[in-house]
Amino acid sequence: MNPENREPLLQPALKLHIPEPSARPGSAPDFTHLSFAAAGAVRRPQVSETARQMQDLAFDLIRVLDDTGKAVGPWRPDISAERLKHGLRAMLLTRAFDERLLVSQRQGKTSFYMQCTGEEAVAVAQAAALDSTDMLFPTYRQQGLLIARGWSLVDMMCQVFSNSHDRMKGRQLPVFYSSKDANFFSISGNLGTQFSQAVGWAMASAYKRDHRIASAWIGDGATAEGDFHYALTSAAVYRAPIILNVVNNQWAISSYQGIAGGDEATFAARGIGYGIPALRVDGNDFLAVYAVTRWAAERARTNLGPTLVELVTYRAAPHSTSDDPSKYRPSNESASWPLGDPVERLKKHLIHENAWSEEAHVALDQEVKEEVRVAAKEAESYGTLGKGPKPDRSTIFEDVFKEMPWHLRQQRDELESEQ
Amino acid sequence: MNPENREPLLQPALKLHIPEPSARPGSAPDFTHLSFAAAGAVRRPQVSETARQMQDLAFDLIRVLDDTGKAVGPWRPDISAERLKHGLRAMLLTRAFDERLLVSQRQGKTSFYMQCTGEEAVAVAQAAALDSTDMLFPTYRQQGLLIARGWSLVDMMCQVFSNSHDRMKGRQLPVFYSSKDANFFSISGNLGTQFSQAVGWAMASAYKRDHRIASAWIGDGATAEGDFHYALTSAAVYRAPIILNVVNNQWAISSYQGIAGGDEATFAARGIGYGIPALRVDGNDFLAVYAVTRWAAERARTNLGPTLVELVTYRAAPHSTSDDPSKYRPSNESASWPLGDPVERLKKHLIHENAWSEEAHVALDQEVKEEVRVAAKEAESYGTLGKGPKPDRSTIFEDVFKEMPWHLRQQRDELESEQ
Amino acid sequence: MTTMNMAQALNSAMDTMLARDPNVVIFGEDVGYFGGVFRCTADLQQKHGVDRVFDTPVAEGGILAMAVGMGVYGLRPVAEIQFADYIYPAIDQLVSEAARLRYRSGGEFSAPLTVRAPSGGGIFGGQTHSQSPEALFTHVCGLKTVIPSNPYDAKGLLISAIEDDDPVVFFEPKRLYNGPFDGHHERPVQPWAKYPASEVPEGYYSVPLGKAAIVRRGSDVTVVAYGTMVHVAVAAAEMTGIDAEVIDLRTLVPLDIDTIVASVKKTGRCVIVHEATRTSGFGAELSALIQENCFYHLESKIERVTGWDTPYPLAFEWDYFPGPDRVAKALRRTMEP
Amino acid sequence: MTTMNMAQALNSAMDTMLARDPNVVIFGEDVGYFGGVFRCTADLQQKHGVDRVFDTPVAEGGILAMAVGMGVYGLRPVAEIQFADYIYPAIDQLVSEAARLRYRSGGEFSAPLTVRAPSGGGIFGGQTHSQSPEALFTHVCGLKTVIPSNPYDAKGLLISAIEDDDPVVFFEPKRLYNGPFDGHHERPVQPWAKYPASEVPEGYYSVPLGKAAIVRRGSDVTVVAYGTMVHVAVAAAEMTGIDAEVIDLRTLVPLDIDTIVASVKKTGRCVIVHEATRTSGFGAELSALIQENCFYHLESKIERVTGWDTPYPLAFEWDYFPGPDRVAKALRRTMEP
Ligand SMILES: Cc1ncc(C[n+]2csc(CCOP(=O)(O)OP(=O)(O)O)c2C)c(N)n1
Ligand SMILES: Cc1ncc(C[n+]2csc(CCOP(=O)(O)OP(=O)(O)O)c2C)c(N)n1
Ligand SMILES: [Mg+2]
Ligand SMILES: [Mg+2]
Repeated sequence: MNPENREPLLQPALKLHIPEPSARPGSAPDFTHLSFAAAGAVRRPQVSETARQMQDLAFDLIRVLDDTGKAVGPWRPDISAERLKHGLRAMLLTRAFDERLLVSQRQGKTSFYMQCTGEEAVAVAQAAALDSTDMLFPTYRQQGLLIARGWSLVDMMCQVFSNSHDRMKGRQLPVFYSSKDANFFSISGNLGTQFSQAVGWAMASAYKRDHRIASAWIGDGATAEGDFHYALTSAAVYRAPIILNVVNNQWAISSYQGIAGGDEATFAARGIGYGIPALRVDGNDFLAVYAVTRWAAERARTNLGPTLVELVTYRAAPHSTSDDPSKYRPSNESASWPLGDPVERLKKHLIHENAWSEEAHVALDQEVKEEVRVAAKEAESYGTLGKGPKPDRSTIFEDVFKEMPWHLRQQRDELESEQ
Repeated sequence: MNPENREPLLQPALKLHIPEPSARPGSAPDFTHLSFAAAGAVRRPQVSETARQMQDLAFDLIRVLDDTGKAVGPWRPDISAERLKHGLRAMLLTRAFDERLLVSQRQGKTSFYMQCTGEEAVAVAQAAALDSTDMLFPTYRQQGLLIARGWSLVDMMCQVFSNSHDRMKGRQLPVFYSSKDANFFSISGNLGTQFSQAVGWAMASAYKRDHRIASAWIGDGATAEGDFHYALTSAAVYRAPIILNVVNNQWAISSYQGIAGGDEATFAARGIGYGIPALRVDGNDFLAVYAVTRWAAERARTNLGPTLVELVTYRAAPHSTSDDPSKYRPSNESASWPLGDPVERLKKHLIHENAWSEEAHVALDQEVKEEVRVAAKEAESYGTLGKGPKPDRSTIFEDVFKEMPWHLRQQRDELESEQ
Repeated sequence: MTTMNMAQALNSAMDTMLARDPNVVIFGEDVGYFGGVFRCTADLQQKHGVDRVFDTPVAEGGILAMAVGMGVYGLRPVAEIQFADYIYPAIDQLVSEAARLRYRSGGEFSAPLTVRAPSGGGIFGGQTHSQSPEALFTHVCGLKTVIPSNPYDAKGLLISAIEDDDPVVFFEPKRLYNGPFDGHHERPVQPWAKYPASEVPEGYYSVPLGKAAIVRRGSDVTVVAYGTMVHVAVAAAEMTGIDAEVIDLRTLVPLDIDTIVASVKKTGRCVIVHEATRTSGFGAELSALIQENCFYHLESKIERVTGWDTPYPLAFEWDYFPGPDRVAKALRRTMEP
Repeated sequence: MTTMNMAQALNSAMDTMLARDPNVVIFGEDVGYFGGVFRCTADLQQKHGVDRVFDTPVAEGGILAMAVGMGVYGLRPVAEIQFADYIYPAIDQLVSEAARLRYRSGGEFSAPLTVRAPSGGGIFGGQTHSQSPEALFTHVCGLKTVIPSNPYDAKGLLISAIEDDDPVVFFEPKRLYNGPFDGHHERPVQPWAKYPASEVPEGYYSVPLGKAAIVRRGSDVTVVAYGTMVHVAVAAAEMTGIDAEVIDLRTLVPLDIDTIVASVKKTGRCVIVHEATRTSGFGAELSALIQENCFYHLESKIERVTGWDTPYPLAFEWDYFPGPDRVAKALRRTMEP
């Protein structure tokens, strides 16, 4: 051994640090760690600014709507009241859809459901900011993308009910939608995998001299997966035309965002080390989300490469119908979330702009609920889980391969012989 | 579809970017992209400074030795000439060891060898800065750690020769050393895996209220593996007592560091997104490497958590004996490396300090070569690959499990029956 | 003795080992404060401290890397992978590292970790919450693979796994957490409390790895099964009236070959049952071994009853699941000649 | 027709497909400018452009994720994993994504990628450059697994793999790149040029997936092999004088069961040979299938000759490798009764 190596200094012993959230059931919610500047306070760089020059933005929080509902500051987007009302409608529709299917789950019409309550602005404003031909690589919590793209609610419900009209033939877990026509990629049960795949898609689009860009989403928890790192590395190296969105809704099932590293740095800051421009945005501020997404899309579309966007929001609902958040967080934590509710905030803005009213809002709310009700009736007529029509069971053996090989044909016959 | 979604703007088509190194065979080496400040110019923060406050250091390059061999600036370490000479000796010994075993490989005494030429300061200065009880998780290019810790050259050579004295019983690829007694973790063929394991070890040390810290190494290329991300995430979350070293020697076999993302940001900058303090250091400057490692070790030992260190160096030799770098980089690129040779620079410093001389250097060089020669003679007497004594072949079935299960005993008997 | 379901028995195993050995630490996604999505680590953090039972980032590869490093230090880490379906990102650390460490270091280093993961279907989990990937791990030399079928075994085997000096992959058939399941999904769920195997000592005991159990003695045909399928096999035997000897493997590697061979030599017939997909499933290895060891004793061909070679389809769970009818058919076919 | 070794034939397959189909792109570690550590992509970047043949970060998971995304777009990505031993970090993208995409999306999306990886030992690669992990992939429904044994097949099968609409894992026995290898390691290496299978058309042709080849006709015993072991099996047959019929599987999934069954029904005896570790290797599946399909035709037990259930030990490569002596012994044992 090296004779010159010193004895360990007389120092206090090491100690393992396990992060803990600011509040647990029984204590008061505490969001004092989440500090942010006033709406309008954060600068808006040129899209051509380098990642190095704009590192500050990874630690700030871009906000457009102030407490009075006014849109302020350099990020205030150029968007018509009509389009905002369209967004408000899609958010309300998403919420009504979630509410209805939650009830369906309780009624046993499906085995499982996942809401996005409180996070509707993420999907809906981002859908509004993208072209309909852009390719989306979502998680299970961006049903708002499909709804904002005007996709058929009935079709979505048929998937949730695993019924005879389910295009996924009863195979997938409820809410794992897929729609090639809507440029909405098949949702995977395996967290994070879509994030890195999306970069491959974007590279292909660039390789083919296409104009379409990709947009991918991942949760705060899932950023810890290898795929997050693969995505950032390859997006940076090949300057892929993609928007990489981290939806930081504070929770990954029962683990708060500190378990994913969120107490040590923001998730947007992850971009810095790869030289990827990163923006951090108030995810419950429809206008801010829209503006940031437009900015990132412009970068992608003009060959400036990827942008990492952290959307700061709050998962107001349980993780899924299998979850009970009262076991791990204060039951009133959602109400204390300092960035409010995205629907309420956009409504307030439109009213502030004299483009909306309480009455119109109530009417719209009823309209979307009715739309959902009608859709649900139709979808239920095609069957619900374990009741009514369902796909043909011989489809079990289809689509494993493009052409069914002998061993699957044999197994299909075996099953068929069971009457 | 959303009726309000716009047509794609009339913009130039997307285009896929594939990074290219600054020079290929046939063209002149070009390191103009590697810009750095003068020795002594980079500030030295308190170990308690936050990651956020010291982001600038991830983009700078800490250097202590100036062109005249003088040690300058705030990072100038407090280290005796004796200890520096000890380091110089270990670097020379490492180089002599590499040279000798390269010849052995050409002579067929082993199937494979890997040199660390030009990178000796990384391992040797870091070994000097750590306590001998600290646990090392190296790659195949830190043989200097073992040599600096005074480990037996004969033992190392026996591993390379897969002979009867090989503690790894002829199982491992040459140079994949392992030494529990030297606190040097078993080298894996799978890139990156040790980096994340090291964090687990460090967490265990903290959990047990130990004083020992961990230090792990990874190459620029291997930073792209998921394990790099796992390591940074868990080190940040649990504030593990560890030094996470990225050895940026510019190449990963034939891929230059831009393929790993090095053109977009420094590798040190990866730390920023996890809230891990990051330092970037001239890896060929023994004093700078020593100083930076001491600083990081102090953080780890005082429960301040992990530090990410990027060591900027150059892989002067081929990747391994299976490689021919003239196929992918200018043959004189090594000579143009702006940060020089670590041995020459430390020698110059010691001469500048009047603690060393050309004659002493020549004598030392001969001394270490003789030491290597004697060791090689002894090691060869225990056998070389395919010649002379080797481990017993029934050992093939040992150590798969702690106790040999029936199926391995049966297979052992089967082999034994083959005469 | 207390009555425990399988989740409670597993919890008790970990509780016992945390109390016995300060080197035992337990971690995984949601296992800390919350106690795990299947409640297997409920209250352990509260009882033993946050640094002994804690949440991890959602990174299976990182979790097992951490476990390897801790094992190298000298701890006995017990890592949970939330669903067996999510073990794939961690396979490199298991196959290339945990399984190879002792060998490649000439015995100097090892990673005595235990990986727990709920596996199997029957809970409407769809293709990413229903998989039985055990066969993959049985192909990896250096790993032990364990699958319990009841609370008593679950606790005793998990304690053995934690104490074992080699890395152990421990799959928990999630359909069995609350009660035994014989595949008659149309019948009401029976709680474990009604079965003797739910009588579990509160303290320390162990069930050795590598030892199968004969859960039903018989002379007509040998049924080799593990996990949930043990209960299905017994149900099929009862249904058919065929006097089947049912072997519960408990450990897949190292396999209790003697018990299997003795039984097949006695019965001359064999049906292998598993829920995993058929091709290259562990049933293939069992079939090959039995054929090799009992060739002259076999009176009819060895049958495999398994999941189909497709993903586990949510709405067709019971068409997929190799239930008692399918096993019964195979038993009858085997008895035919 | 030109004379090609296997590396050249694979290169020619990619060259041909790059020229035929603008949607073909090729990438992996060191495959671009350098042309791959085994030279299989030599000159392809120079010929077809940097955006069609390029280097990737050292991240196997990232490489296959990229390939899945590109496949979804409509490209036909061909990804190289530098050694089969390094495919583990990418297994999640293969198993959970590429293999499942068509199924889970009801046929809407698919990932028609080809993963090439050199596998097998015999080159002093030690345990991390010698593995044959093919069995793992055969257990994953939705993946095709291909292993060629000679230059002609290699090119034709690789072209079929690239054109196939399903994900294909394509293992290249690295010991065969430069010449056939029958396990007689003490003899000088014979270049491919001396063998008819090195006669390879320069342009486009294909060898269908799922079709085995009978490389030696015989009536005494059937030997089922693939990759390097095909040559070993033939050598063993010659050594023993036993009139063995040697089947080269070429594709493991989907398997050419008809060719195997017809042969075993004819010979009544069977030896299965692979280099991979024995337990749960693909030989187990073959043994099970043959036993299930040919039970009444078998005159002696089916033998497996395989690598040991240990890592591949560098200094004992030839004690590990299942060479012609070991196969010959099994052939003789099989003929005994
Ligand atoms: C690879 C993998 N590991 C674990 C899980 C189990 N799981 C499902 S959701 C979830 C939490 C994800 O949290 P986050 O990424 O923050 O997304 P959120 O649910 O908050 O939208 C976990 C651990 C999984 N689906 N896939
Ligand atoms: C998981 C894995 N993938 C690929 C390889 C093959 N490989 C060996 S070394 C190497 C390059 C590594 O480069 P770097 O990390 O920069 O280290 P350096 O050799 O420069 O020290 C590659 C790709 C491997 N050993 N392991
Ligand atoms: Mg979340
Ligand atoms: Mg390197």
